[in-house]
Amino acid sequence: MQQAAARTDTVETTYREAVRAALRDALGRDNRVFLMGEDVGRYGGCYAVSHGLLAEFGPERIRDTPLSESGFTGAGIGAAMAGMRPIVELMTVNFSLLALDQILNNAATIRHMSGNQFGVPLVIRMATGAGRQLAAQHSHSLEGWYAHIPGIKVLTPATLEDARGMLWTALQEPDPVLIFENVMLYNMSGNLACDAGAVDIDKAAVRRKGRDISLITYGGSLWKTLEAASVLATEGIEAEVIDLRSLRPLDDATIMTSVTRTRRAVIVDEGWRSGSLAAEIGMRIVEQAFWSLDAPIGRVCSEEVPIPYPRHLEMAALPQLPKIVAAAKTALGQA
Amino acid sequence: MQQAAARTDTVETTYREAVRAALRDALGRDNRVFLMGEDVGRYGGCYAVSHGLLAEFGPERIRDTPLSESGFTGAGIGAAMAGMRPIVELMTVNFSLLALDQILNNAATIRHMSGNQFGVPLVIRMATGAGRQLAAQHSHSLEGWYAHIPGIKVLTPATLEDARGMLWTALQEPDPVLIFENVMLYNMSGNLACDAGAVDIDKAAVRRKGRDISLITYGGSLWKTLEAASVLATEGIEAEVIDLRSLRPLDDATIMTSVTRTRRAVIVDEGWRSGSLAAEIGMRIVEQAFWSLDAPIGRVCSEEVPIPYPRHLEMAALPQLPKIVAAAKTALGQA
Amino acid sequence: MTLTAGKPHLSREHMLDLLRQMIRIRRFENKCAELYTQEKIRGFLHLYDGEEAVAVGVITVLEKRDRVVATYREHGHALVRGVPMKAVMAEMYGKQEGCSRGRGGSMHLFNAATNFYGGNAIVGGGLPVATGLALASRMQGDDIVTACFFGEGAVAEGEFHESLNLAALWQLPVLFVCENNSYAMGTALALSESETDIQHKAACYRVASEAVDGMDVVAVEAAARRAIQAVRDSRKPYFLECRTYRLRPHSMFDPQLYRDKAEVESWRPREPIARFQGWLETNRMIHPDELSRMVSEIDAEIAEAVNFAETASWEPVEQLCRFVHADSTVPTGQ
Amino acid sequence: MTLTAGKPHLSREHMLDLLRQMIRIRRFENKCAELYTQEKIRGFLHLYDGEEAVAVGVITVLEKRDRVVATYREHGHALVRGVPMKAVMAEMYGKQEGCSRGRGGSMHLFNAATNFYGGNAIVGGGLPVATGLALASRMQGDDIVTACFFGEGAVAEGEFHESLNLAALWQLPVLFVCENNSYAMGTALALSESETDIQHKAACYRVASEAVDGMDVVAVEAAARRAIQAVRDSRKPYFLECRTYRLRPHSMFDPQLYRDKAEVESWRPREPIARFQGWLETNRMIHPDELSRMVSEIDAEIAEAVNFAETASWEPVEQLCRFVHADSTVPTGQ
Ligand SMILES: Cc1ncc(C[n+]2csc(CCOP(=O)(O)OP(=O)(O)O)c2C)c(N)n1
Ligand SMILES: Cc1ncc(C[n+]2csc(CCOP(=O)(O)OP(=O)(O)O)c2C)c(N)n1
Ligand SMILES: [Mg+2]
Ligand SMILES: [Mg+2]
Repeated sequence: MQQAAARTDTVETTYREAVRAALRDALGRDNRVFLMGEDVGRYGGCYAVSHGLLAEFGPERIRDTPLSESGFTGAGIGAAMAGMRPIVELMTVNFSLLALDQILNNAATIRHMSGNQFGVPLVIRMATGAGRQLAAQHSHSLEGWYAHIPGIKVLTPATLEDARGMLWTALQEPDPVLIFENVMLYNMSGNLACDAGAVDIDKAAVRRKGRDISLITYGGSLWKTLEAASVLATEGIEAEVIDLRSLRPLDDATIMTSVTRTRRAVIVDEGWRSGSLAAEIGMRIVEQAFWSLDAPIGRVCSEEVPIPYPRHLEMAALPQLPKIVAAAKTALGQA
Repeated sequence: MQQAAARTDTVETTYREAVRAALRDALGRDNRVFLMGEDVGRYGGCYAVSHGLLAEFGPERIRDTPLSESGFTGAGIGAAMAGMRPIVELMTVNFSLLALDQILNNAATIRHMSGNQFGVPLVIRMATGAGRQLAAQHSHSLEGWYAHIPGIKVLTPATLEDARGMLWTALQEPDPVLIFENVMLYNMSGNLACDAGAVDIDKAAVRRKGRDISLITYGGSLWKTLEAASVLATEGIEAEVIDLRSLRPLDDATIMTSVTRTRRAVIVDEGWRSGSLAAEIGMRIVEQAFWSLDAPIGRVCSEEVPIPYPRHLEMAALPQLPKIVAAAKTALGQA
Repeated sequence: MTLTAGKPHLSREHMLDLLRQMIRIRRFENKCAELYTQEKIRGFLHLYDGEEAVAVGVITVLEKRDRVVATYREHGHALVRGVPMKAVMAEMYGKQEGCSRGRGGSMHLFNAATNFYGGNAIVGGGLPVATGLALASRMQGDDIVTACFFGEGAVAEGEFHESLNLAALWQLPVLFVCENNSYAMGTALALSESETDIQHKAACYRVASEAVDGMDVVAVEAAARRAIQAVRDSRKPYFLECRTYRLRPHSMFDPQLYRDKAEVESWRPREPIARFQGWLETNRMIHPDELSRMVSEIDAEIAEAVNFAETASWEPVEQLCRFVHADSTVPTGQ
Repeated sequence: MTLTAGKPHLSREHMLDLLRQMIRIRRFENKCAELYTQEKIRGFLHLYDGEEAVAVGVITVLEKRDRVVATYREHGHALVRGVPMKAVMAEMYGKQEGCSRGRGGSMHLFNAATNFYGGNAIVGGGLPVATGLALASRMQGDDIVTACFFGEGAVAEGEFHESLNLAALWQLPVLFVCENNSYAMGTALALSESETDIQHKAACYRVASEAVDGMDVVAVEAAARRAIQAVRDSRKPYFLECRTYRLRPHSMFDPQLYRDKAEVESWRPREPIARFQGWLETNRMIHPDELSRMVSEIDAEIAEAVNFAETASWEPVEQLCRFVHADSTVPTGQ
C-alpha cells in the first residue's frame, strides 16, 4: 500500500527543475561535488538551471568562472584527479570547442596514458541544440560528434526522469562523462515521481513499442519522433521509438533487438548529416543486422548548413515531424 | 614527340618534397600567398616540409608563429578576409583542437553568417596520423571527424601527384580548405612528372580496378589497402581500390558506381571506429545503393583506444593489411 | 562657437552629430526592445544602452577604408559605421534585405561596403580575426586601421592573450577597444580578473594604451583620435579601455540578480546621452528646437526602417543550403 | 664544512646529493640517447641536457605530499621525484613494468605513488590541470603545493593566461615553474613574445614571482625554497622563472638550423653539472674518489634499469583496449 503510494506520488516539474534538483541532491550528498562554470552562481545559470544554488551552497561550491573555457575545464580535470567530483558547466556546446583540447587530450586520455594510475571522474554539462533562433555560432548539436572520442561517456537526457537521474550516476563513474541538455527541453514540464533518483546510464530505452519500423533517436528529437510515431499510428503504422540515452557507449543490443524484429529503421539526429551519429548507428545496423533489413535505413538529420537565424530557415534546417514521417514511410516502401 | 617526352619526363621525389614544391610554386606564383605556423621558418618545419623556404621567401612570407594555435589560425582567417591567401600550418592535427573554435565558429561560418559578403579563402595544412610511436596525445587521425563541418573542404593527398597538386587548387577556392598530410607518407618516394602541377579536388580516384569488391580508403591507408588488394589478387579476388582524396565533399558518384558494380564494400579508415568517416560512407552506400549490396559493408578502423606507445600495441590499434584482407574476405563470404 | 577653434572635429556641428548618433542608437535599440516583446525580433538581443559613447566616439574617427570587428552587442557600431538602418533592422527581422541577408540576425551584422567585419558571438572570437585583418594590412603595405571591439569579459579568454601578443610581436595596426562595462553577463570584473585594471593588460604585451571615461563621448573621441593616429602612423597596436556601464540587462533574458537596482541608478547620471545633451544645453550649443527636430528625424528614420523590415521578404526556403560555400550567382565581398 | 652552518639543506651531504641527482639525470639521459639510436626507445625523445638544475633544485624542496605536473621533457623531474629509474626506463621501452605500464612512453611518465601527474605533451596543456589540482587543495583545506613545470614557449598559449588568472583570482597553491631555455623548438623567445621578460608575466596577474639563474642548482634551490614556502603559507600562486639553456637538440630529429654552434658553446661553461662540480672541487667539498664512486653507483643503477627494461615484458596485445575506462581488474590511483 505504502509502496504503491510511493510509486505513484508525483510532482509536476520541468526539465530545468529536474536538472536543478539533481544538482542540489548531488551537492547535498557528496561534499566532493561542486559546480563550476560561467555565470552558474550570481547570474543563476544562463538557462536558470542553477538558480538558487549559490545561496544554498556558497561561492566555493557554486563557482562562477571567468570566460576561460579551456582553463576551467582543465581545472575540473585536475580537481577530479585530486579527489574532488567537479561538475563543469560549459554554458553551451558552442563554447566547448575552446575546451576541446583539454577534453580530448587530457580528460579522455589520462587514464590510458598513465597506465590506469589516474582517473578523471569529471562531469561536464552543457546545453546543446538549435531551435531558438540563435544563428550560426550558437546552435550547434555536437553531442554525436563528441561520441567519437574514446575515454569519455556521452549522455543525452531527454526525459524528466533522465534529467533528474543521470547526473548522480555520472558522478559515480571513475571517468569523464559529458551530459548534453537540449535547450528546447528546459521548459518541458510533466510529472516526475517524488522519489525520482539516480537512473542507469547503460541502456537505451524503448519509449514506444511497435512492430513495423524502429525509429532511433535521443535528446530533443525524441519528442518529435514520438509525435511522428503517433501520426504514423493514425495510418496504421506501428513505429517503435528508441531513446538512445547514451551516445557513447551505444547500447547496440537494444537497437538490434528492435531492428531485427521490425526489419526497418530510421534514425533521427539533430547533428549535421555527414558524419552524424545517425551514420554510426546505420553502419552498426549494417554490420550487425544486415540480413534482417527489408529496406535501406533512413536518417533524418540537420541540413549541411550553419544554422540560419530566421525561423523558417532554422526550422527547415532541423529534423521535423513531416520529414520523420516521410522517412519512415520511405523505409516502409510507402513513399 | 615533344609532347610525349613531356608526359613521360619524371623525377624521383618524396611526398615531403612534393609538398615543398607545391608551397614554393604557390609562393612564387601569387604574392598574396604566405605560410604561417610554428617552426615553419627557422626550424624548417617540424617534418622538414618547409625547409629552405625561409631563405627563399623571407620571414614575412614564411612566418614563424608563437605557440598560439587559436591566435594565428584566427589571424589566417582575418588575413584571408582582407585579400591575402594564407596557408596556416597547424604542426599536427593534435594541436588543431586548440584552434577548433576559430575553424568551426569563424572560418566555416563567416560566409554564411555574413550572407555571402565575406569569404575565408584560407588553406590550413596539418600532419595527421599515427604509426610513429608518439602515443596518446600525438597520434590522432581526426580528418574524418573534421569532415563533419559544413563550410570547409577536407583534402587528404595520398599520392605524390596529390601532395604536389592539391595545394594550388585549394588556394583557388573561395572558402576554407583543410589539407591533412599523413605523417607516414612524408618519406614515401617515387616518380613524379616534371611538369606536375595542380590537380582537381572534386573526384575520388580509382587507384586499382577490380570487379569483386570495392575497398574505399584515403590518405595513409591507401597504400595498405593497395597491398591488401595485391594479396587478394593472389587468391583470385579482384578488388577495386578507391582513394577518396576529398573527405568533404565526398564524391558519392565514384563510390556508388563502383559499389553498384562490385556489390560489396569495405571501408578502411584510420579514425576511431565509432563515428568514423567509414560510418558515413557506409551509410551513404546504404542510402544510395542498398539494393545493389550482396553482403554487409565492412569497415576497418582504429580500435577505440588512445594510441598506445609500444609498437606492437600501436600497430594493433591501427588498420593493417591482415585486417583489411580479412574484412574483404568476410564481405565476400569467404571468412 | 566651437570649443577649440581650428579643430574642425570640435565644431558645433560635429558635437551635434555626436549627440545625434548616440540618440539614433538609443532610440533604434529602444524600438528593437519593443519589437522583441512583439516577437518580431527573436533570438538573443543585446542592447548597448549606456555604452553608446564608445562606438560613437571611436568609429567617428575611423576612415572609410578602415575596418571594424565587433561583438554580438554591435547594433550601435554598425549604425555609426554607416550600415544603413533599414538593412540593420531588416537583419533583426531575419529578412533577406537585411545586411547579412537575414542569415545572421542581431548578433551577426556584417557589411562589406563599410568594412564592417561582423558581429561575432563567441566571446573573444573576433580578436584573432582582427589581428589577421591587420596582418593583411601590414603585408599589403596599406595604411588601414582595424578597430576591434570586445567586452572586458573577453580579457579572460586565451584568445585575448594570444591576439595581443601576436599584434605586438608582429607590429600590426590594430586598435583594441575594450568596452569595460563592469560585467560579463552576471560576472563582475573582480570575479573574472585577478588584475582588474584592464588598461594594465596592454603593458604586459608592450602595447601602448589609454583608459578613458567611456560615458563621455568627447573624451572617448579625443582618446580615439590619439589612438587611431598612433596606429596609423606607427603601424603598431594600441589598446583603448573605455570605462562604461550597461544600464539594461545583458540580454532580454537576464533577471539581473547579480546587481542592485541602486548600483544601476548610481550610474544613470553619467549616462552618456543625457550628460552630453545637458552639457550642450548648459553651454547653449543646442537649441531645444534643434533637439526635437533631431529626434523626430531619427524617429522618422526608425519608422522607415521598421516599415522596410516589415515589408521586406523572407528568403525562399529552397535557398536554405546556399552561402555555405561561394556559389556563382552572388558576388563575394573580396 | 657547510656553507651556512645551521641550514641543514646546505650541508655538504645535501650538496653532494644535488650533484648526484643532476649527474644521475644526465647519465640516464645519455643512456637513453644511445638506446634511441639502437631503436630500443622510439617515438619522440626530449632530453634535458643543460637544464638539470631546475628539476633538481625545485623538486628537492617539495614534500612527499606535494604534486608535480611536467611536460614531455620530464625524465629528470620523474627521477628527482623518486619514480624508480627501473620503472622510468621500462616505460621508455614501452614495457608493461614501466611507470605508465608502457602505454605512455617518454612523454607520458606518470606515477601515482609519488604524486607525479605526468608528462603532458601538449604545450601548455598541463597548466590548467595543475590549477585544478591546486583548486582541490584549496577546497580540501590541505597544505599541499602543486608544482607545474613548462617551457617558455608555453607562455604564448592562451592556456597559460587562463591558468595564471584562475590561480591568482582563486588564490590557489600552485607553483608555476617556467623553464626558460630560450627556445621553443626552433623559435627563439624574441620571436614568440612581445615582452621577453618572462618573469614580468606573473605581475600581469598579480602573482608573486622571481627569476633565477637556472644553471645554478644552489640558486634554484634557494629560490624554490622561498617560493614553495610562500605557496605553502599563503595558499597563493607563485611564479618562478628559471633561466636555462638546452644544450642538445629539441628532440632527436632536430637539425638545429636555428642556432649557431657558437651560441651553444657559449652556454657550455655555465652547464650546471660541471659548474657545480667545479665549485665543489674548488671548495674541497668533494673528493675525486667520492665523485667516481658516485658516478659508478649511478652507472650501476642505470645498467640495472636497462637490464630491467630489457627483460621486462610486452603487454599482451589482447589487452589493447584496456585502460580506456576503469575496469575492475586493476586498482585506480585515487
Ligand atoms: C566563448 C564564449 N563563452 C561564453 C559565451 C556566453 N556569453 C555571451 S556574452 C557573455 C558575457 C561577455 O561579457 P563581456 O565580454 O564583458 O561583454 P558584454 O556583454 O559585457 O558587452 C557570455 C558569457 C560566449 N558567447 N562565448
Ligand atoms: C599545443 C602544442 N603545439 C605544438 C606542439 C609541438 N611542440 C612540442 S614541444 C614544442 C616547443 C615547446 O617549447 P617550450 O615550451 O619552450 O619547451 P621546451 O621544449 O623548450 O622545453 C612544440 C612547438 C605541442 N606539443 N603542443
Ligand atoms: Mg562586459
Ligand atoms: Mg623552451
